[in-house]
Amino acid sequence: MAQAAPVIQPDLELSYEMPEQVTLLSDAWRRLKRNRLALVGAVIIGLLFVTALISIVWTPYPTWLQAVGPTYQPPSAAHPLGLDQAGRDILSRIMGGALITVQVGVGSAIIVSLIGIPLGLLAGFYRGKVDTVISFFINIWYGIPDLLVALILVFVLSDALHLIPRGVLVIVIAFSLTRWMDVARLVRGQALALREREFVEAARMSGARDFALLARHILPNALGPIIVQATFAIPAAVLFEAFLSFLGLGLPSPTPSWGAMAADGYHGMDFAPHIVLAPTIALSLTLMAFNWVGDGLRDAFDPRMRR
Amino acid sequence: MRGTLLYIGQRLVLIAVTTVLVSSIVFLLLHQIPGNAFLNETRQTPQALAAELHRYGLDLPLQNQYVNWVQGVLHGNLGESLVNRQVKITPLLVRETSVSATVGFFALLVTVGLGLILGVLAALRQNTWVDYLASSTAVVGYSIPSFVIAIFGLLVFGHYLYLWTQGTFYYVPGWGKLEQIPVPALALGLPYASYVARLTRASMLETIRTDYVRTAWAKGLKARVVVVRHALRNALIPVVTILGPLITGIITGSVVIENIFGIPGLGKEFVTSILARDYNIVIGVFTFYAALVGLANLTVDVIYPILDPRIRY
Amino acid sequence: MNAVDGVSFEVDRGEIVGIVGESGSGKTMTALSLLRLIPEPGKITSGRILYGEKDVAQMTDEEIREFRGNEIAMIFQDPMTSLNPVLRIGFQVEEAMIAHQRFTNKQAKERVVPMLQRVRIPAAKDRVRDYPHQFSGGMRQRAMIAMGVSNEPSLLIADEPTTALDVTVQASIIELIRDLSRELRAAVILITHNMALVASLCNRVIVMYAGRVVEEGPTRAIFKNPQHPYTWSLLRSMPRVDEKEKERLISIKGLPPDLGKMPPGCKFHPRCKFRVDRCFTEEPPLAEVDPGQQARCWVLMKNIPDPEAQAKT
Amino acid sequence: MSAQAAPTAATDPTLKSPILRVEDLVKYFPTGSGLFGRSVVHAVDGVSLAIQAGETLGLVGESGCGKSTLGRVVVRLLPATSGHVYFKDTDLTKVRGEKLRRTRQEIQMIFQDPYASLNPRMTVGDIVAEPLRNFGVARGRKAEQKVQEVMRVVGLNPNFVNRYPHEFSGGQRQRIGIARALVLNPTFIVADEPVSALDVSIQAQIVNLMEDLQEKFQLTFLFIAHDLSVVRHISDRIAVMYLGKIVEIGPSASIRDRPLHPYTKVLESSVPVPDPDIEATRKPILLKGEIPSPVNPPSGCRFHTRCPIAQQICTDVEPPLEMKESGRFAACHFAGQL
Repeated sequence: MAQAAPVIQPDLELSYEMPEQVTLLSDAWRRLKRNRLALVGAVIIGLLFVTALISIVWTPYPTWLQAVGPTYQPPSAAHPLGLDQAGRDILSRIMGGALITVQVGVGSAIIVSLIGIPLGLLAGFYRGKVDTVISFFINIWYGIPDLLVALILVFVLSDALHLIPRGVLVIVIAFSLTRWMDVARLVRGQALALREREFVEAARMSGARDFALLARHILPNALGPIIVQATFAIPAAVLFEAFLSFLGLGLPSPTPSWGAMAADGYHGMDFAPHIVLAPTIALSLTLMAFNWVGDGLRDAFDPRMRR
Repeated sequence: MRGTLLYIGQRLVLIAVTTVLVSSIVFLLLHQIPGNAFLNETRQTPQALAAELHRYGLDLPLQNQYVNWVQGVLHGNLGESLVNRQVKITPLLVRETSVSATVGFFALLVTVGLGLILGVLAALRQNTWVDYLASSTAVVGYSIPSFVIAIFGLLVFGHYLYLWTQGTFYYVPGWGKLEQIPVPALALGLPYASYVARLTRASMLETIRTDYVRTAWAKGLKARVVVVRHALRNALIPVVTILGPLITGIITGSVVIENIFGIPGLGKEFVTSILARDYNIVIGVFTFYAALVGLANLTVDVIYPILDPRIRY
Repeated sequence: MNAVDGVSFEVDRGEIVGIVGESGSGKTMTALSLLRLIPEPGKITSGRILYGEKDVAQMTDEEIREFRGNEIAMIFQDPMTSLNPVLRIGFQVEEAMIAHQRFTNKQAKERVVPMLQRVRIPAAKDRVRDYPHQFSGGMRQRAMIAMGVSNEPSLLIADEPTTALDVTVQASIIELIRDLSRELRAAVILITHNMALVASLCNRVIVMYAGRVVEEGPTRAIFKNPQHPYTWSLLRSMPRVDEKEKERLISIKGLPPDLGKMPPGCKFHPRCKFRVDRCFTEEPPLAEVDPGQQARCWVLMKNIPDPEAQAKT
Repeated sequence: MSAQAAPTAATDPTLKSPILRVEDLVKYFPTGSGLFGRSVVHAVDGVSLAIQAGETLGLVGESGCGKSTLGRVVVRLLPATSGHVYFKDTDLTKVRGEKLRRTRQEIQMIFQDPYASLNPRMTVGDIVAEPLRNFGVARGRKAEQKVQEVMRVVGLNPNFVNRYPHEFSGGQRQRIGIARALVLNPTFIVADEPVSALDVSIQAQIVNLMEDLQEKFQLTFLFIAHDLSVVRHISDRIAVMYLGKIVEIGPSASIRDRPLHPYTKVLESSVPVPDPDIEATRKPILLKGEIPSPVNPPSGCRFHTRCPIAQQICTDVEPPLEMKESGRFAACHFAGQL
């Protein structure tokens, strides 16, 4: 073999057309757009946000103002959704409730992610003692009624200790303190699985430091499921607030929480059902919208789960 | 078999530890609160108050109170109500648990029964009107909170049904009669039934496309055998895994349902005693809930290997 | 899209025919269509599958059910996913026997162990009650084969039966298939990507590319005297374990075509080193080149002087 | 190092300039986190070998024999349980942290699964450029040029730098993986089953490419595969692994002509050849039983439970991997007798 070093003749495969360029995210977006239910959900969520924003500067009547007309008045031209047992304009209160819903939902999703993602990453990537501690919390929490703990937390933090005034903030905090485990568990599982994947090994071989491995390789690939989980945290938090307020343990009286409004109307249900109908329909629509978008996102990120 | 018993033993210990731990957190949280149920009573002499405090051990330092409480829990004694003096909490809660468990059981029946039937039907008749009907019901159903369903249930069964039938049929909220079970059980179970239906459908569609189902067809088995023995049996596995969280959800939901329907169970007691600041009962109810959730999860985990022989303890 | 286009071949009693091709060549689809097992939404749009006098494509559902596993049995590639994970091995074999009423339940039960012994599963008596996950890959494939031959079919289709297995296990599975086909006097269709396996087991070879048969003939002729450039290059692209001198492999440049974007003319022309102008526009027919040997090519290897030299440039 | 010491596979005297020496390498994995008693998988159990600069050593064995684990321990993707891996003069099992990271500039790896080994969220250009970026070798335009050059070398169209891995076929992805391994100009590359996930016609492309690259860049390969034909074709020397141990090492041609270890012989006899005339007479030696569990490997020679020529001594005494002929090592009491 006394030949000169061979000239490499690469098979450039230039004659083969590449398919049209698609990135994974744009592919997911395309799939999401084809999901009609998710689109309807997105429109409802859009309306909710717009309503919430408008309610900051304007509602037909102040949400707390009583006796703008006769109590229990059914829907009319002046008051499209009618008046409640204290003669408050229900439309205004639904609008105010939208703002609270958005605050509770989005706030909780953000805080849950902020706590859950780093802890999950640490536990899954480094394993060992960190993981043992975090997994211990996750496992314990898996076996208890977490929303009821959150309920007690709200009660203790605001009513009993007066640490945080009863309001959106305390609900978000109580919810997040008991629910970060969901996100942490998911991220931990993702990190555990991804760190064994060959492309992470390949990145290690490429000389990537731990931070680069986490930031460039593990987190971006876990992002899909994280977004889905965070999206589902929104309806969970909204439902939690409604649940608390319905029981009278949530937001205090004049606050236009949908849960509290349902509880208000519940006693006059047989003769003025509109009081209870408006908030419960608004609440159900909102939950549906978030769930649909969440499902749509899940299907979009994970085509395997697609129907 | 020995492995399984050992496993159950370990889990029971873990449940006991978790229960005490979580109740302890609640105990310590609630004991941070200044004041108690007694302070709200106006006509009380300082001497009488001191006597009462002493009787409940509330004059002791916190750590002593805690030790006493833990000892009590380990002996099954949760103390006495702070509001209704001299009422022993343990027997009270046991009684209430049986009420809650009845409703919960029927709700679970609705959840699993209805969910499975709808899910399987939808999968087998994929892309027909059966599928569309079942799927759209499910997709709406699982987003409606149980208390909303309860309110509508009350409106329909307690009010409109009364009007429509001139009072012949009328649903009376409360407890003690058989006909008082279905409406709350439905309200509690429907959202989760929708969830189970969706999961079953997806899982069924996945298993129908697996290699081993193809093998079953290739063997020349009858369609019914392929669907039930090969597809459904495997499709049930993921459904069983969510039963644990489902039961937790039903327990949480029962808190509000029992209040709406006036059912004298643990959930109603929970809310009443929080509002009345009867902390001993709150802690007690919580201890019960933690144990119930633990036991429910254990039951599911024990059923699991029967369905999936790959799992062994 | 046509995954398989205009494929015709016949298999005689007792014959072992190999269908070779790379992934996407349509070899598995061809095999599945013989039992009408094509996954949805695929379907057979035209053509006949004659089994004796009967046309499989025209059978009713009940007829095809009776036919599957009874007259034609199939063994799949991945023995892990092709066996139902939650049913015992013995039961899955038993079930195949009961399906066609050839055996009563009792007979079937008694035949399971001998059947497993026949496919050389050691300690078959103890292992009938095992689940698939307790079997090794090779043993699982034996169990699949036991299931396949339990009704003594006259045709056995083996779809990549050893691809998922180690080479020493592959050797024993191939021996087993050879012996069983002799004992049962059954025809075998072996579907594989491995040319060497075909050389060792088959009497006749069908080479598929892009959903078409490109060459067909007696094994010896195909290996010693391949006429289609694809067959010829494929044989020279595989390293041989008995290789004496290190020779550069002849690689086939580029990729097989996409189902959706078939090139015009001969489907192999974009990768072919011997193409002529006609290949670009006109698809050649499958024509006889030697008695019993057919090839789909305008050029044919016998018309090319010193192809090795030409291929290496 | 005394003059009398018998040569081991790690100190093979026929190798003039070994670049890598593996001595008594052991890798155990704990398994089953049961509360009572824990067992270990003996994945790699006392492996010694050496690789000559510029050669390809083929490592062949069946699934579960520990060949991939060995490859990963050698490049320190996994820590060793005990033993040494000397690369040039550094013991890779001892380095850690930043020093370990620096070794990646000289030692690279090509992975099995061209689908799993490329980050789906990164463009091909970023994937190939990542090693450059991590080591600060080249930035900006220079990095771009380097990436395009490497892509051309491995036969990829450099215009596709902005595409994502899923847009490529299996063979093309494997080329991307090779480009990433090459971009730092390493001297030693571990290739873990680089062609087993590919179609036959594509396998030849990649095998040819690797041969060309070796010649062009004077690379040393540890080529891990389960397919003896491919390993035979590409390797100068071959090591055969069974259940965590190397049973035979030697030049590829002499192993083909006369395998020393019974397992090698069995392996050789099991592989079919695409020639019906040879196949008509080839009689594979069929092994009895199943591969034992690496959790509980057999005593003595690990192959004795399935070996056609095993005797009592094989159960009792473990045969060492010793030099039977010049440059040929086998671990068998009855080497060459099957």
